[in-house]
Amino acid sequence: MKRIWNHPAEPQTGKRYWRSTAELERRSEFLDKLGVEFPAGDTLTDEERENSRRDFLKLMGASTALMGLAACRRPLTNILPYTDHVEWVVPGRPLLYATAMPTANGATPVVAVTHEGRPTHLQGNPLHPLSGGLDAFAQASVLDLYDPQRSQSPLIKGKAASWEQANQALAAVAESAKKDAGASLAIVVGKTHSPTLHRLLGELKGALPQARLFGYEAIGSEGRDAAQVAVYGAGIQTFVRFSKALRVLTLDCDFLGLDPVAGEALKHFTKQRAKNAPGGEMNRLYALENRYTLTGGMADHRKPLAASLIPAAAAVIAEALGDTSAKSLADSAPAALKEWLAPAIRDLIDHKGKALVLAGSRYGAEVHALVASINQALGAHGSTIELRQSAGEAQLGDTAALGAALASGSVKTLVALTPSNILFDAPASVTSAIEEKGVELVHLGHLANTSARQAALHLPAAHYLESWGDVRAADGTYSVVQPMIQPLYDGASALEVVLALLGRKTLGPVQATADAPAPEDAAHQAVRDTFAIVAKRFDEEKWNHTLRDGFLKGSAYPKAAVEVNTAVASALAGKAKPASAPTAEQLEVVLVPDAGVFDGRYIGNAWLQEAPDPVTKLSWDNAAWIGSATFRALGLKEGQIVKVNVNGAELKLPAIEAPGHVSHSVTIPLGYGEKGLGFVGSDSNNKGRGFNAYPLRKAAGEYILAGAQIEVTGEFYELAMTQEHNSMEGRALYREATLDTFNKTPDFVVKTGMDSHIPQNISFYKGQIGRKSETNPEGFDYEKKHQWGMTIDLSKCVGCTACVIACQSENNIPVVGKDQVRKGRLMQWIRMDRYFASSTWGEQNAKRDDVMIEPTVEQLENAEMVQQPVACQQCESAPCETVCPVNATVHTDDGLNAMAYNRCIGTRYCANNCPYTARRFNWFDYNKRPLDELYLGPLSSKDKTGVRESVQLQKNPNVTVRMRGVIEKCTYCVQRLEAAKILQKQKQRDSKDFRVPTDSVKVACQAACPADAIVFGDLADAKSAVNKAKASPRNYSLLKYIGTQPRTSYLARLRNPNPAMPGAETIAAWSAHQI
Amino acid sequence: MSTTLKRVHGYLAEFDSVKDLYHAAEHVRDAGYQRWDVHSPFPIHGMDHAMGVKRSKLPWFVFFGGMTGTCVAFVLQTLTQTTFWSDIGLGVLQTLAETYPTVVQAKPTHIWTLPAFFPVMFELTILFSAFTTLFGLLGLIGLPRLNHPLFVSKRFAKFSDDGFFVCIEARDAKFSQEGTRSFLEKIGGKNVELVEDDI
Amino acid sequence: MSQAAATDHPTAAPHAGAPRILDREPLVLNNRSYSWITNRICGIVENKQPALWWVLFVPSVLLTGLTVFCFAYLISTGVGVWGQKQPVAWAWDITNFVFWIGIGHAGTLISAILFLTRQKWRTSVNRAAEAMTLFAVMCAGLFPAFHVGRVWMVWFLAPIPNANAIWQNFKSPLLWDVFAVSTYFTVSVIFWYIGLIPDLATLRDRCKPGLKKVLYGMFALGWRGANRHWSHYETAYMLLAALSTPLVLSVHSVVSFDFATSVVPGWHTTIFPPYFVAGAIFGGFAMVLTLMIPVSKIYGLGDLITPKHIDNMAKIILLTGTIVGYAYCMEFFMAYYSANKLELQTFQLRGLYGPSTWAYYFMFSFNVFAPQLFWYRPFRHNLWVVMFVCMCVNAGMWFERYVIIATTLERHLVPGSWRVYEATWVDKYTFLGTFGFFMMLFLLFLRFLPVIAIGEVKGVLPQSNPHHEDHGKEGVQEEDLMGYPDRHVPREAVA
Amino acid sequence: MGNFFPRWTNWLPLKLAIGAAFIAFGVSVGVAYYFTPKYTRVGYEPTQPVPFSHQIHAGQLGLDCRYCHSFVEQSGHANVPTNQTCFNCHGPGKGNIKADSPKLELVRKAQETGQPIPWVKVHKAPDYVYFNHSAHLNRGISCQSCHGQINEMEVVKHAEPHSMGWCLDCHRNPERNLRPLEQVTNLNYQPGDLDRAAFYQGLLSKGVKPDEIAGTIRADGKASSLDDIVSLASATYGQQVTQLEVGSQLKKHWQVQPPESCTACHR
Repeated sequence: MKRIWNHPAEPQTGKRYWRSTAELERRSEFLDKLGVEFPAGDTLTDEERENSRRDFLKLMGASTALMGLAACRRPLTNILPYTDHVEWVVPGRPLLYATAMPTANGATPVVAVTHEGRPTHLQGNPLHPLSGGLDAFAQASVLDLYDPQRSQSPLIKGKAASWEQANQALAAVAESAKKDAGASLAIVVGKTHSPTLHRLLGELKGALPQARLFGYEAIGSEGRDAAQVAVYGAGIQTFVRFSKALRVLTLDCDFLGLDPVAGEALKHFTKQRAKNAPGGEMNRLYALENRYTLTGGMADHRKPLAASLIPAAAAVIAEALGDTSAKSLADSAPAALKEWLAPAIRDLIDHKGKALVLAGSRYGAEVHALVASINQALGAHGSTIELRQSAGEAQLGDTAALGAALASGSVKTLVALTPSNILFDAPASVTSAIEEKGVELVHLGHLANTSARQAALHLPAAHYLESWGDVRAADGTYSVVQPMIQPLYDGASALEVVLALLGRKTLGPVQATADAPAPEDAAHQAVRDTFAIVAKRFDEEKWNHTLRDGFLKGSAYPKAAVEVNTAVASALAGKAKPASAPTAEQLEVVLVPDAGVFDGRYIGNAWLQEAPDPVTKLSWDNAAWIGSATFRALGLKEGQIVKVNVNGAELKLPAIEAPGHVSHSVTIPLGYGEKGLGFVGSDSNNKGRGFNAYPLRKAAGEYILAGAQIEVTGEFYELAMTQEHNSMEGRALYREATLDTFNKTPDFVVKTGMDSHIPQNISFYKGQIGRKSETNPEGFDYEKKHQWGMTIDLSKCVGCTACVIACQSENNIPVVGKDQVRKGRLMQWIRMDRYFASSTWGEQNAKRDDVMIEPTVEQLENAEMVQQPVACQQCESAPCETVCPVNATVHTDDGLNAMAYNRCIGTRYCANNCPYTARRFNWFDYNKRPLDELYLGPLSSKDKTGVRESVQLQKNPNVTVRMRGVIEKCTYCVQRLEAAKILQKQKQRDSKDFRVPTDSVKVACQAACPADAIVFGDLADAKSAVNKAKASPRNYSLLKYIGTQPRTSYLARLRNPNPAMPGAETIAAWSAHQI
Repeated sequence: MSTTLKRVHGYLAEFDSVKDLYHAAEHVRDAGYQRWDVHSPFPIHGMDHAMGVKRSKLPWFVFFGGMTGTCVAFVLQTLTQTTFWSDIGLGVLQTLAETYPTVVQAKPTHIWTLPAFFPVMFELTILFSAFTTLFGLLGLIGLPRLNHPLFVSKRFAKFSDDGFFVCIEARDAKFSQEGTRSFLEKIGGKNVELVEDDI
Repeated sequence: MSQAAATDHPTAAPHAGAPRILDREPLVLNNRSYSWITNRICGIVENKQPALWWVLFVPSVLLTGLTVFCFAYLISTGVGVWGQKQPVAWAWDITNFVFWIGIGHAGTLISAILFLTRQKWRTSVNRAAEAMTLFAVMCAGLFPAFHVGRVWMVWFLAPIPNANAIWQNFKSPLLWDVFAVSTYFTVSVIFWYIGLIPDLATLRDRCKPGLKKVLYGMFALGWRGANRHWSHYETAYMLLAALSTPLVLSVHSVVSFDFATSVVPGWHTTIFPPYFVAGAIFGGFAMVLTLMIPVSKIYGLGDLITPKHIDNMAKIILLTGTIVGYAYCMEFFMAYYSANKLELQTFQLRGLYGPSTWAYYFMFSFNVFAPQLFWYRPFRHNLWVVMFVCMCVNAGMWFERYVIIATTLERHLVPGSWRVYEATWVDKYTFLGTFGFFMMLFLLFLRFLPVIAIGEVKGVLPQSNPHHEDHGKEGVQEEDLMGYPDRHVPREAVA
Repeated sequence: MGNFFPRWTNWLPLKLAIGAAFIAFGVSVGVAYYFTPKYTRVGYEPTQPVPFSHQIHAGQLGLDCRYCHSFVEQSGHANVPTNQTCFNCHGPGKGNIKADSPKLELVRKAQETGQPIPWVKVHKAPDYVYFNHSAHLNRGISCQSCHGQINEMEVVKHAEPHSMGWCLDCHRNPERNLRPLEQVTNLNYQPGDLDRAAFYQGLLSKGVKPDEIAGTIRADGKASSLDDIVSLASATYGQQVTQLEVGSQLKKHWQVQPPESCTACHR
């Protein structure tokens, strides 16, 4: 049966037998242009190069869309090979590059996974000295690259302009600056650790000696920075060694969450909290904070304390250690606080040299001075805190100086290279000065936000994955930031703008003439020049190694032999005024960064917006967190709008009840409320998402605002919470015990709940459970197959949601939008369950059969917060499987609960029958329809946000993008497992050695976890880490009595309370009483 | 009209009541007629006895129909969901049907997973039985037959309302044009009528 | 139009005289003749429909259109237009399915079980009840068919040989459901149709030549009431009754397996199959009464649908309602007695503390308390009270399924996933529309087919027994008079 | 009034039933034949934009498949060669073979403009199927097993159905297609051409015990040397090496256990 299909060659008129009209279009537009993006650039003419980049997104989108157009029996599909081969690229295999994400705290080392030139996923760089997973922001940053709302062309006074015009405008700025040696020019950068940027700023300063340089971050650490310079000296960097700290006390420093400290990776902290045999040391964490933070959740002892009293707490500790410089402050501390602190201080003193006190970066210099003095007294310097000397950093003025400079009127042009949205988030002193004095703002940014729209010149910023740069890590280790892809929208990096001001670069698309090749990239050259300085001389091999490894070996800052200047510290501390606790009339407002958008810079990132706040479980919005006592005293309901009056400013925003929050205190996350940023950033019709709390502060560094009044309105606001129920209702899902209990009864975990008295399951047959043996012939074959398994160590898990986002990135999980989150249709495969528990609940439940006991306000304020990530548990005896009528979910011989999307018809029965509620259903075509028009179905507009093609570029080609109507769930990243097995087959060839090397395959959540809480591997491999973890006495299965035999198990949390502390006996007591 | 050839179907006699019909039937039975029947708007209890009609064979058909259903369900399920046929050496069936036994909720693929198949076996048994009943009934009573000589008789239409009839067919060995008529009249039949049909 | 008031039912006493066994209450009042029955029942089909028929029919068609629209919206846009969420992946859809399928049990039950147990009073209600069954099953079938995410892929449920070498999972209760419901529908259609054949012949014989006669004639298959046919016919009918009885019990048992075989506390209960079957009978009978009382009044069928019928059915409702109430209490007791606190929590959340306790209270009062009125005989004979209780039961049974399905899922095993279900307008209108669909079909049935089994009703008239004049003869027992050929041996003859 | 229905209606139901049965049967057979990959895919032979002949290159000239499909052993995709690969022979300054042939017009144009040649895809797996070439090629499955006699095709055509059932068939019985690794790209391979002694020597040199090999040939087979094995195999399989012989040895000694679960291909 020979049938020759003659797909005719183009151009062709008349009827084409196998084609639809869409494909006709595809040939003329798509095929002509798509191909040129892939081949290496040097075969292209410049015009083509320009066109190709412009149309890249559009065309890629078209390609994906057309793949679905299988109207005919045999639709024409083309294979478009590279014309010239591209170095390293093997079509179909991901290519990994080491690079680094620059942050205010230094480099986050990452490995970018690229598929045919598209970065799709980020992982931590395991080679880097500070390696250890990624935080949620870094994990999600890859989506920013493809953000459809990214600023895509320069704006001149809010109007789109060409790059030529932008270059001219910039040249004019440089020109006029030259005339007065830069006196009219001010440059403001973010907190940066890029040696090249510092070097170039230095050069600029050399060229324009009058030019002024400032540093500005919307949420900065002015107090800490000032104190450090004063106490330690300029250029001295602290580096915290968690691995050496046995006693840690934090004064509202969320070092496990949103307030990272320069130091070792978190895993060095969490590592000391996981004990798998009785005995041995365990670190102990004391936390004082006004609201729950992830750090507070991990603490062994936590006291809710108004932020206004944190300085007093610091003073009390300092006083106990002999520093009486802030005596009046210490005296103002309430008695209860002193009582609570006394045993803790004793404990710290007992562990001199192994103790560490941290203070939140947003507290004033006096607090940090006190803490430096405390740490000095505790012998922390040199042991738990290393001091290192950095060099070559440009001197930057602070925000106050910036305000003053602007107000003086001498600045005519302000070049804003900071990642902050300066006209939106800066204090009024800065913004009004810019407006009043008519300062020309040159703005570089990712988003067309307020600053961009109002700037005289806005330049789209290049993402760090598409530009050259460099950055030092917290310990000074030097990394080169290398581009993975050409800038999608021709954006420029901060480096490039400075280079342009220096006249060394033209921004925008590469300008090359037909006869001359493209000029060497100036940014690339600048980084190489810096490298030559950092590495002492330029060595091509060393450079290549740096690019390959992601960092330059031995480039850390040298240790500094610094004497702590206690006199300055005392002087600073002495300035502190006595603290007063907030009252019902005089509340305090605490401004904090948001776990989703940080200071607002991630407002366009849908993953981060949708990932719930780890504490409040609020997504897509911010709200005022109010402690239970105050909340109830005010008679508030969830989502009720309150009017907060402070500092003469007023803000209306919804309130939510926050257990563990101190009374008379309101916490408001910053960063929300920006308008005009499209659906993700500003909701439908750009009406703004969340509420902007920046206007509440009058000066930079003002984060704790005393004397606030709160007024309850009758209005309500719809909030999207991903979790509605805070109590575990006594169900033994999460288990914990004190170290003491563990030492006495290491198997406490199996004595919790019903685990110890599960009736034997007498079945007609044994079934495919456990290891195959003579007595269990139906079991899993451990000899000839891999047997995958996972443990999650709750002692280590912080609850940061990095795993949630890593999973979303790896597995093409769609974003569903606020409305759908409200309706309970979150798609994230990992659900971070956050519960509040208190010992009294447990006891009450144990005594009564009644379960629904409303906790009292006091219980709520002192509740423990626990975090438990739950995804598909990969049950060996999975209830979801048996109920699927079409065999869409069955068990594999390597122990996976497989899910075949293309077989699923969507009865959702499996979702009902999953004891862990781990299955997600595609209620709508989330991947296809605009999220704000889901209910319009096929009538929705095709060109709206949410369907943007650019987002499709992020998709992992090895995972099916699910359509509506099918169930999906965690698969243990089966694509990685299969890839590892196939890789092994490539090595195995004609041998028997099928087993992948021990622990060589990592699943996305495991790779992301900064706390090393997730261990995954082959149970059939005796040497695997997961086998060791499962051997821990703390190992338990969720809902074991149901008999599902999960492959994922949890390691119970250990806590290390100080018996001398008040309330120590209640710590973790609730867990033992569970049912 | 009159030139058309007619075929005699038989004599149709009407009776007033169930009781009359019942006794008439007993008489016809006793007279030894074989090809005859009574027609009534509803089934009359005891009429089978009065007519000497044997019990219907339908239950036997239905039994075998039902068993077929059971077996179809058994084979369908064991073939596609278990290795039973391979285990008893008939793997070729499994190969032919390209079946794909899968493990769900640790349930084995051998024959002892059978209890899970009972519901479908039960349902198919009933389904096949019901179809056998329907088609068996139609087969046994020779319906559908929309055209029948009896429908020629105008009076006969009353059978579905309140008419009770006895019809002795001409095909009966004992049938005679005069004898049968008088016999019917003798046992109480009214309006005895010769039913004829066009050929 | 009313032919018989509730209290006016003179006892037929054809034979006065010597003391003898008590007469049974007649099943047809006022000594009606065969042709009166024929005329009365066929008249409904043959005469013009009363205005009320149109008043009901037009809105029914409109409501059907509403359901069609809602399903079209659902299929084109996604299941998300309904209110389901994690963890409540089933809510109104499956609630409506179980509700309708439960109603769909009464017809076959009346036809089959009452037939097997020789309850002759079934004859005047079985036809309508069977029709109601079919229409209810059709309404029920809509929900599982359309609730799936990819309707265009539902053929995956059919065991068809395919190039992918993949088959169904016969261990899934949902697949059992597919087989059970489709078998039930098919068998019910066969049962109903076989019962209709003689009556279609009656209509055929009364029709003037024309399209109607062609159609009735075709479907009557040429039935000519021959006893040799009746003989097989009755065997077939008996067989179908015998097949339908376990079937009807199995269908709701299988539906209950959807829940009972799961691991969800509140679903995983061994009491479910009998509990569901009793509930189905309960709800089904209520729906039969809800339909038959107005039909009887409107079409003047009071002599055929007598207070005795209504009384009998009310008693069954009382009985099954009490069984259902027992099941509700037993669930709580077992949850307590199991000493499994999780199980206990589930029921506490369902009935005492949870977010949807209102549904539980509706369910309990409608299903358990309302039928208790039927203990009092005058209430069973007051049609307003009967209608009121039946309405309560109809609603109560819907709430029962809602409680079992939605409120249980709202409080699943992991509290971190707890959420409360909220129905959307699409949920509500889809369900409302199915009532229109159901009513439309039922009204069309009234319009075109005999609402009461003509032949069967005639069969239970006293004069239909060839020995009915033997009444009062000494030694002749009532059973003998009921007449079964094998047992037809008059005592006197034996003596 | 006579019969309302004419007499011919008596036979109508039966005729309709028989007719319906025939139609149902016909439709089933038709669907089974015309709507399955055995028909819809096999034989698909689109005209390519460049009349590249596998018959000339892979057949006559004997180019190894991997010369052009260079990453097929490392990647899931069997890459279509870049234009540079074509120009290795046809390009100026290299082979310059048929430099002016009009058939190569598009190739030259592509090299000039950088626009790729839009080859028409012949073997297309649905996008939810993740087939991996390297996993098969490295483990003794030949190109020919799935793509047929490419070396004899002037224009590439679809030779096998590539349906899921077809895939599973081989995954259950891999011995029907396994061959020594060096024969994987030999499209003219016949098991009979193998030298039996060399084949078993190859296994022995990988450290496989003679007894194991003999045990695979026959359940009760014993052997202590290559000669024993060869004579045992000759006695069991005949003079010529057979596919079953090769396949079952390789399956056993390479531990070939093709996955049969969903996740092997669907993720």
